[in-house]
Amino acid sequence: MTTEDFTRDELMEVSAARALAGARTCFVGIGLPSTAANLARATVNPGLVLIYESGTIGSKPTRLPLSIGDGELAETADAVVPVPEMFNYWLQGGRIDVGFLGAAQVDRFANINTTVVDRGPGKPQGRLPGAGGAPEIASNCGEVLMVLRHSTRGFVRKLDFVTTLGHGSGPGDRERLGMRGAGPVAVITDLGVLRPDPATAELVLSALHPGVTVEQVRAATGWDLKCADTVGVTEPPTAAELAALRALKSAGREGR
Amino acid sequence: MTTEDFTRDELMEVSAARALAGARTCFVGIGLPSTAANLARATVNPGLVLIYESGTIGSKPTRLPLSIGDGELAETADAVVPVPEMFNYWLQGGRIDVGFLGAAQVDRFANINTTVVDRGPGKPQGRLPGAGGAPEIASNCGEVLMVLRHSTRGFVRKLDFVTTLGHGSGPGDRERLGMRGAGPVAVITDLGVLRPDPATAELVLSALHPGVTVEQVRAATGWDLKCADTVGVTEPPTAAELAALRALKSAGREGR
Amino acid sequence: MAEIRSLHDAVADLVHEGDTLAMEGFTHLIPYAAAHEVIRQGTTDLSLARMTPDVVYDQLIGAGLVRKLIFSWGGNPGVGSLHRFRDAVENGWPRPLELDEHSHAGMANRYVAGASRLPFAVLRGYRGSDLATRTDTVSSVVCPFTGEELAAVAALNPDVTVVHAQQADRAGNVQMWGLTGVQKEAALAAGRVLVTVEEIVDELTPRPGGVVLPTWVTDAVCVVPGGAHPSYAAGYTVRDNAFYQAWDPIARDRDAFTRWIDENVRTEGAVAR
Amino acid sequence: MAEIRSLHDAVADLVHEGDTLAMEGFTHLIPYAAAHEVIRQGTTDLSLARMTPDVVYDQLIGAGLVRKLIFSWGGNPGVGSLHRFRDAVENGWPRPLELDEHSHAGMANRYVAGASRLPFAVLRGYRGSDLATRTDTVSSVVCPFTGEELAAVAALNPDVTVVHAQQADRAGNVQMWGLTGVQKEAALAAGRVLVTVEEIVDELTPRPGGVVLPTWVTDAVCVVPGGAHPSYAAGYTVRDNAFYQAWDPIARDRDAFTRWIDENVRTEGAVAR
Repeated sequence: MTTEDFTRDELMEVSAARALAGARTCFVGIGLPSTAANLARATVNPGLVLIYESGTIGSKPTRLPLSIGDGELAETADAVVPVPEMFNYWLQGGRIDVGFLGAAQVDRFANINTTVVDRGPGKPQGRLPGAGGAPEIASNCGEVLMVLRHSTRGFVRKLDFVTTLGHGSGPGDRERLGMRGAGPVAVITDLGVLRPDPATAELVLSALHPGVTVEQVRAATGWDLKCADTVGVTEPPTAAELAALRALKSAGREGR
Repeated sequence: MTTEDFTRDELMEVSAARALAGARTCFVGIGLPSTAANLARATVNPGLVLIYESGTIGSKPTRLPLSIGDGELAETADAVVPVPEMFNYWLQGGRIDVGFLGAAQVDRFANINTTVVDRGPGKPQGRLPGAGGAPEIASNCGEVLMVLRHSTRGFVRKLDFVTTLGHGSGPGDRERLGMRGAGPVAVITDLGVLRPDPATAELVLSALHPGVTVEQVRAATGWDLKCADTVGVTEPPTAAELAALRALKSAGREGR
Repeated sequence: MAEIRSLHDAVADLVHEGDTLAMEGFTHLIPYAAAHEVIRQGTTDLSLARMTPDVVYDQLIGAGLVRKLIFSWGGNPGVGSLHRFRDAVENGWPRPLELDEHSHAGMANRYVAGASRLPFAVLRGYRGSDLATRTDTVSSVVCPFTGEELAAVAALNPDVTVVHAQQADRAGNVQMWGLTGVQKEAALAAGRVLVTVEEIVDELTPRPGGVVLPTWVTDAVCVVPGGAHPSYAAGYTVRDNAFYQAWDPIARDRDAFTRWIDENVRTEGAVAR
Repeated sequence: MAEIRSLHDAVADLVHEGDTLAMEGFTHLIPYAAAHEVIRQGTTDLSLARMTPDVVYDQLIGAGLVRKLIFSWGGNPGVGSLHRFRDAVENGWPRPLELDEHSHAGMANRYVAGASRLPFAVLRGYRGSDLATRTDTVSSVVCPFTGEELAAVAALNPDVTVVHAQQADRAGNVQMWGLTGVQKEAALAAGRVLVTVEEIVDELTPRPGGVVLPTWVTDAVCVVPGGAHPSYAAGYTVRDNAFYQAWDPIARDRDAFTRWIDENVRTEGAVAR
């Protein structure tokens, strides 16, 4: 295997894992965030404490959990707590450094919709799963990371519903609403990484994955995406990162 | 041992235990209430579920606990829960039939003072232990039993401090304050049993212990104690009751 | 005081038409067998409460028994959509579905208030979210000490709560362990409680993470080994992830769904495995 | 992240003059050794919080280190009064003692609010009691759904919380079991957390009723075998009921008390057993 053999999804997953370097605790959403957080434990951050909303603190699964309540999450945890305690003492208690979320729709201020999407005139709104833990994860963690695939369906000019507040309508909104933490600090996609502009809180292109152009990212974004002063290029995944990611995934498939 | 050989205290303790016949669950204060509740389990109510504020549900101690947090209370319990859960889900949740309380001072409406007592002009108020669980026990259990020795120091015309509301200033006060349950239904002493008059909620003499006169009780009461329409006489302790009580107590002493 | 009885009789006695019914279990210990018994008995017009509706409520919704859903995340965990839930919300099939939609933190605290017999709970939640505009069970309170405004959620007190646990003793005391989610709160918040268990044991041994429901807080205990399938009971069964994945194409199609329910749930003696 | 360090150094670094200090443990696991270290270091002007002050706070109060007591039941459990507490309240000896006095339910909920980082908690409490008239940490709120008025208690967030536990691992993760009272809440509500433990083990084995404090929520772990005496640590020591009874005559007399503290606590190398 050479480091050239990787997919855009793998680039996204590896980039997402790298974003967890240095974090102590991570509240992990299921799906891509869980892949990233588990990969971080296998690579850049072996001591990362994974916290799942099912009540597990310090889970150390050896394969990717399919659901947020897989038995292995509990069996390998430092502690298992009731769900109300998780949300009240641990999340609301301000104990968690990073909240890692997925999303169906994101707008330029990193607000999130996971509730309903408009599907055009005469059609009923499309129903999404709903909020889950996201609104309070976004308002109580030290910072928020997001990971989702890049498309104009996902990166929209205007959300059909605000499930979870990111930066609201710009600087000062979080403070005004009494939300703690820095809010979304990076949105990692299969094309690159968006970060909020420090002055405007608007998501701007901060890094491109190798081989991706600015035009590709702009074409996949529903608003007029701006670039940061300098747009970096993601380091390609290392052989070790790819091996760890693929091992996690194949162990996950075997476990099902 | 004949049934004649018993003390006034033993009469009080046996009477208090009998008052628990038919109850399913009892929130047990330490001291005399704990003696009574444990004796009830050994005699009239073997299935009685003892609940201590330290967090134990269904304790089955073989000796009288000295404190509310003795190890045996936890070791023999059906469940041990955190203290906040005990007060919120179990007590406030309305799960408990009988609250069994002691008291330093009681007034004619079975209000309780365990906070401070006046000791006369020029002297500082005497400090008592304080409320403990009593205010919420009295407002959340199905009914309240009280046990204390009879004296004008304990049964007073006016409380120096209302720690725990019984019947307030008479009928309707509990309802007005949104308190649940029937409140105090009996005060068991070493002289007899007082119960609230159904019409006035004022404690009246409902039963005398064998050999005690109405005048003795009135002399030991700080208000003009009235008698119920019929004043019964407590059945003397049976040999089995006395044996059970004494076994509990001597086991308690040995355990110290 | 819990009676140990058949699932049929317990469901018939305790789950009534029009009830608000909570069947809790956070991925783990989901009471599927009891839900299937509800489908067989056709107990309808239910308001279902559950943080994560999961496939279990997809089945009840598709079976046409549900008037309203009180929830916070309605997906097939790790797989995708709940198609029967979506079809009911989007197209009203087989009947319209009213929603009372929350965040997880809000739902958990609604149960906490219910178990505490308080009318509401307080949290830092719903800030900046449109969720609060769509329900009458979210409001706000002002802290009397600091003046800070906080979210208030209305207590959730189901008419009946159903949970699955690993063990009960002969007196009807129940113990569950592993991920125990909001089951204690959902049970203590309810008017009636039905528990299905993997087995009856002579004595409940205290377990790490064990949650005990004393017999005097529940109404019926039913012995239903495997009663959480395709969810699981730690120490007894493992989660049938393949079933969750196989559910996706079944639930996508109304006919396939109905056929599955007829063959696996409604048919006398059918056991959905 | 907890460092494993000496009790002397941990107390010196984490407990400061003028702090609000909570030393919790409901009869069980009371951190006496840490309290004695506070006495030796003479850290003064403390506001002490504890549901049940117990003999441990009688000692700190009598030693003259306490400005204020936040509590709900101040007795010598099963024995009688706390004479040093009474003497301070009644006679101002060795210094006046300010009181913030609650019911158990109120205190427990103040810690819950503190651990939840909410400014207040709601309960059905204090109704008809004079307690609420004597403190500014009890108020009321109106339910926005039902209009019912309920008690509100202010969050309690100690500057520092000290607890005793049975075990820690080498990374500083802590486990306690048995009666665990409000220790989790008191620890999570605090700005700093010090834990004394009976022993360090290679690995924490999950226990029935076990409460785990991960290393990243505490600041220091100190190995102090028997550090709860005369309270106890289930599985390690038993409650020294005789000590609690023997305390009564010692504490009744100012000189006897001072002598006892000097000989058993203040003297270099003294171990109060």
